[in-house]
Amino acid sequence: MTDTSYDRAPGDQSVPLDEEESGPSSILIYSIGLVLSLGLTATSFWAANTNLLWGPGVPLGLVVLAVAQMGIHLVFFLHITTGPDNTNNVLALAFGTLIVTVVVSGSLVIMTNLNDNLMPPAGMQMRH
Amino acid sequence: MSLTATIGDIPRGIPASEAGPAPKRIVVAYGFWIFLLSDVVMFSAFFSAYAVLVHATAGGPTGAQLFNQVSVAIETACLLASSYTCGLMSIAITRHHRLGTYLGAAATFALGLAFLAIELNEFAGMIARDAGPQRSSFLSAFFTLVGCHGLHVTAGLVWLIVMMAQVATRGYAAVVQRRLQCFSLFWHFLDIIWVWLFTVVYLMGVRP
Amino acid sequence: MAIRHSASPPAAASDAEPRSDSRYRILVGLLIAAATLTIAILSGCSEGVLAPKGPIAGAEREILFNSLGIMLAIVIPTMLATLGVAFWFRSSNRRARYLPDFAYSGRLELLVWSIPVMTVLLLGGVAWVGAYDLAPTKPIPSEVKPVRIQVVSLDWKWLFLYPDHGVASVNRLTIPVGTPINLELTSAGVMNTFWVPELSGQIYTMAGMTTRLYLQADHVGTFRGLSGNFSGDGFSDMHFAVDAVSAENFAAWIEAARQAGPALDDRSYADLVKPGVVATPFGYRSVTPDFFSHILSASLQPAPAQRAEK
Amino acid sequence: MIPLGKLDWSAIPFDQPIIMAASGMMVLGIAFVLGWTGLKGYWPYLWREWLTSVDHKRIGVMYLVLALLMLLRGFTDAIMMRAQQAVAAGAPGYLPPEHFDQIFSAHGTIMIFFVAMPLVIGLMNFAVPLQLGIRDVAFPTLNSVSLWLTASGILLTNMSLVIGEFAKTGWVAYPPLSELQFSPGVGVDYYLWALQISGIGTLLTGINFVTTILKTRAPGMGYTRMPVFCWTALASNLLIVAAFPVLTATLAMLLLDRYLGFHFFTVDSGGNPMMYVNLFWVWGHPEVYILVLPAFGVFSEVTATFSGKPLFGYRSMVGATMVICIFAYLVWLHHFFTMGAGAGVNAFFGIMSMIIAVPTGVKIFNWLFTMYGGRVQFTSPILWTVGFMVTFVVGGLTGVLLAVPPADFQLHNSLFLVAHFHHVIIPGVVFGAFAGYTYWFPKAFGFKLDDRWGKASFWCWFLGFHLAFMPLYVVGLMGMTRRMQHYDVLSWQPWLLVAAGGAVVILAGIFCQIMQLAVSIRHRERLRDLTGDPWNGRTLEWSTPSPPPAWNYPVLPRVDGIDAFWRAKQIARVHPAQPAKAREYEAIELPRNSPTGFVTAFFAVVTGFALIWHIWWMAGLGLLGAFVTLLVFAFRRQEEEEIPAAEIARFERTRQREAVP
Ligand code: HEA
Ligand code: HEA
Ligand code: CUA
Ligand SMILES: [Cu+2]
Repeated sequence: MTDTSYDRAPGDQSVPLDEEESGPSSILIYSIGLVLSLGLTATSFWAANTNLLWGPGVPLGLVVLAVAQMGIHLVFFLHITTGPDNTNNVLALAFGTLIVTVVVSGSLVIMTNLNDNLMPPAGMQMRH
Repeated sequence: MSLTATIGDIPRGIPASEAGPAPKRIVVAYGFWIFLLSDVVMFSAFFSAYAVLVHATAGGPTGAQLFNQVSVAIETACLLASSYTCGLMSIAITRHHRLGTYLGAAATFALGLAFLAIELNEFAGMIARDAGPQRSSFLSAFFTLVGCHGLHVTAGLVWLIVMMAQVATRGYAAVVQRRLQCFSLFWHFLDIIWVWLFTVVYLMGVRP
Repeated sequence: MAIRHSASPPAAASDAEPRSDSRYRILVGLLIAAATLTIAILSGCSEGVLAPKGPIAGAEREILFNSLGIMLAIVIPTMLATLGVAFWFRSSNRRARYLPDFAYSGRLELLVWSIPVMTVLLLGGVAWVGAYDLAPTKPIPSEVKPVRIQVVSLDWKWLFLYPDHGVASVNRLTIPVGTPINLELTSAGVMNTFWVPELSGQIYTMAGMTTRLYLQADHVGTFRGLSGNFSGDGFSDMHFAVDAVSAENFAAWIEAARQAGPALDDRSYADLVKPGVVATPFGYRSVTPDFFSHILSASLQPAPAQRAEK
Repeated sequence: MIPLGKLDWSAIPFDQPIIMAASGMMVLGIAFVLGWTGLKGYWPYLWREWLTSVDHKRIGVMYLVLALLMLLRGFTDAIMMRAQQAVAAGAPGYLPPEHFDQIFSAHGTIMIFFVAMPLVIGLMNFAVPLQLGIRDVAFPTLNSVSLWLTASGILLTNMSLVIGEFAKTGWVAYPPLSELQFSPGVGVDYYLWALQISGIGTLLTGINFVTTILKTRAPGMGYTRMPVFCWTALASNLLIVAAFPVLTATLAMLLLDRYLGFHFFTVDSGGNPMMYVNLFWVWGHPEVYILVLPAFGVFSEVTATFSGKPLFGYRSMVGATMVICIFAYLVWLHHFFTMGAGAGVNAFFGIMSMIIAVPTGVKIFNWLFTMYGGRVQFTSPILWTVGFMVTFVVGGLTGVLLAVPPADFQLHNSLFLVAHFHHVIIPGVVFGAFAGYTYWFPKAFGFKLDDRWGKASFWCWFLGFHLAFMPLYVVGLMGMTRRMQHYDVLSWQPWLLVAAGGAVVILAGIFCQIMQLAVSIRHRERLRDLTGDPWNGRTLEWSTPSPPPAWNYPVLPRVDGIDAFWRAKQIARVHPAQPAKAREYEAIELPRNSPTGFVTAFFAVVTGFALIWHIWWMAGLGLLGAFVTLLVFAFRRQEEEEIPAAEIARFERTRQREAVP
């Protein structure tokens, strides 16, 4: 009975462990990951400091870059794939992402709304 | 009337959900994966607090006045590189290559330590400038969020030492391998958290 | 008939069987009694939420009743069906049909999901419209010019400021009937909620922040106001009286208030802010129009040690 | 002189007779139990077989014992509150505010964290691995750590009775009231550390069970073949994993405020108390479904078993469970409609809350159709279930009323709200736990509980519940808010007297339960169950002997449909006389018992206590101790012990002889 009928463990490298030639190709994967994420990081730092971009769009751009970077880490370092043997791992990840999104965006919406509504009268002219 | 009468060899090709209990290696890694997800949720609460309080500077300094992008860039580079060396360590472990394991661990440890040193230095500098966590809600949230990540890195370093002691005393026993696998998940995960940290705190924070 | 055999009750259960009928009658009786009680309460109550004395509380009660009605239409049949089915299909009733394989029915499935969905659709509509219509910040449409009052919750008493009249009072809120009252609320320390059940729902009071609430009394009378959010040892005594008086009497009250009591300034406020209960309401003869925003600013927050030494 | 931080003799409330009497009783009780077990020479046995046990069944039983003890404590608090409010009309009553405030805070905290949580976690521990057809949870030692960390939280909370004080802030501990500025005493610190420590235990349980259910089911048990109780356990544990970290973070922020002068929720330096309220309910709302979902699972098992029918609409049931699981996370604002959010936000969260009524209603209807066409045996588990169904729908109804924002403006924080949540928690969680307790008791101990006392208890509870809580709706509508130590509206008093009477009737119900246990132990031979299947059960746990051996199953069962055991019984009936073949058993590896959990928890208590009293050196020692314990665990060599095949074969032989009298 081999592993193949089970879901893969999170973090398992994409090449089966017991095959001898796993070394070089794994190193390659990690290296690709490193290069890509260094590139994305550099882009983020550049985008935050440059004047070439339209200012108000930059935060959104930074978030997109962070999402991309997270993807790189998941794929190249944590070896998460969309393969059928990864279903459970991906589902758990999706659940976590959903919860985090709900907590962060929900809190922000609620708190911004409350803060706006409860601003002392002195602050009112500023906004309306 | 016994259920077990029907037991036989599990036929090939049945869906993973019916294959019976997974091997320990998979169970442990999956359990740790769930733990990491819970940790992410905890960080999300700190991120929310930071995002809500980022403008509550109470007349104190703002992020733009405090953050030093160069040192953040160096920190980021350290952490990314340590993720890479941690990956190399994993490869050495799968091949039961002792020297490679130790070298990978040493590099990871050194880079992690460098990261921590820079972070602590930054914290100390801020506190010296009367920009400590008691100064304003913004700074409370900043120190808690970044400090929580720093604590995780510290825990990771201690864990790494313990793991190397285990490799030294017990070699590549199955249980040691499982724990090393969890460690590398943990370390890569810290990197992901850091990505969000430098994006949300440092890069967005320096913008007006 | 293996299946039939398998379902016969185990020995222990059977000795209790004969009595379950009478038990069930007790249960039904109880429920009927509970229902009667509820109706008696709903119709007979002469104070609180169910006896509104103003448009806001009145609308809130209406929404309460409507929602209750919508839900009872489905909940009561559910309860009766539960009791009926459980009773009829008791194992000692040999007249009941045994359907050991009845475990799925697409039609029932659809019904089971759609009944509550329909109810929630209706109720959701009520909630949506109601939330907008009765939003505490929404002014009450009226010919009469609203009276502005500012409310501060302190440990453990209420301070009411009349910025347009230059007076203030503690633990007694006097308002003219038929006039929308425009409240701005804050707290000098911990959170409380401002609540006058006969006039309107609750709203939190929080230090450094201002919440808003509109209410109006349509009848002359004295109503009970209190705090809904626990605020410490003196919480139970944090109630106040709302005097709804005619417009003339209100003007007279303002006049009288201007003659009596001390002035509210930083010094007398510092006295007032000390934790404690105020047994008899009293008034301040004068107060500056911006005193409320003064309280909102951090400078007047209670000093850290104050609670400790009380 | 050893430095002891803020701790000195004034921490013990010698001047308060009621507290001193209560704590004296508690200390005496503990001393008595310890002394008696010591005299009888039970300690080694208890230590070896229970305290260090990593067997999920024993851990489950210990959770239930903890919960039942804390029910008594929580109930004492409840009776005291009911008595106070019954007499305090225009009078100060017998409990001064400082004491009354601690009581409702302790009652809420204990009931939610140390009664309801251990009840459902205990039942899940006992039943889930058996139902999944496996030998233990995914991480048995971790499971023991979880148990003992919960016990640490319980111990700290109860210590506050004797040494110092408990929080006087309500179980939600809203700042700024809970900040140092307004609550300088140690009460809030007891609350915070007790919850932090037990919260970590709960989180570990969540991780453990999610992994167990997703990764270690018996061969053939696909997702659509899991018993519904396992599904609800999965949903509940997913919610734990998703919600408890938020609580940990929130309480950590309050701790930082209190200990290090941070400004998360203070009224000065930009702090924002509303952020606490927001984050607290991000956890708090899912929490109530964490509690009630496993109870729904119990009711599903009980209805199907005692109706002699499969559960109606299995897929609907699973779907409804998962819908509740997700929507539980989208409604939290309904706890603070009155904080001043805009109409759109209020309306959105109100409607989301109502949507939960849909899957809950589906569940109720499915139980109804399960009984339809069945042979319903009125044993006490089904009484608890039917009692739950008719009562819970009303509690749910008042919940939905609260979800209508304009209605909530009038009902928030009134006794109407208090009535609502007791109306869902007691028939839901508490009745569910009692149903599960009666249902699985014979599996755990090999004999059934006396049904007559069980029924008597049910009727007392049912009647007492309505008497105790229906009046609260009335006084709530009359304008009485919660947490009132006294009041001067005399027309409230009759209702509160009725409520106090109801609490006494509940007390009679509790008495019946204690009698039930005592009587059943005395007559255990008559109530003995040798078949392992006293109720003609449907799921795998009934295929094991009662009580099951440490390894649960000599050979893992092979599952080919839902209600696996029921099917097997039917097949066996159609093809009878398949004599049990002499079977080759294989040796089984079981995890060894380990003191790790107990010792870690000991150090957790030391650390928590030290931090509460600002005894920094002791806190350091405690942390060090916990760390060393983990190291010792990490380096131990032998993790498992082997049960030889011969022993298993011997066990199975005796069992078969006994089962066929
Ligand atoms: C799980 C939750 C739970 C449970 C079960 C209960 C049960 C009860 N509660 Fe309470 N209650 C809360 C959760 C709960 N409560 C919370 C969260 C609050 C809010 C706190 C706050 O304000 O901050 C509250 C507040 C609260 C108040 C305060 C109201 C106010 O604010 O003014 C009152 C007043 O009387 C009250 C009464 C009762 C009573 C009479 C019971 C009774 O039903 C008591 C029931 C008794 C038991 C449940 C013990 C039973 C059984 C055994 C011991 C079994 C032994 C048997 C064997 C060995 C088999 N509760
Ligand atoms: C086990 C615990 C539990 C459960 C299951 C629930 C279930 C629900 N609760 Fe409750 N709730 C609490 C425990 C629980 N609650 C506690 C402890 C508090 C107060 C905490 C504190 O402040 O101290 C609280 C407070 C609370 C509030 C806050 C009120 C306030 O503070 O002002 C609200 C508001 O929306 C609410 C709503 C609901 C709703 C909509 C449900 C729904 O899930 C109910 C769904 C069920 C039904 C509706 C019945 C069955 C359905 C049918 C028969 C179908 C048809 C019916 C319809 C379509 C209506 N609850
Ligand atoms: Cu709280 Cu505004
Ligand atoms: Cu809720």
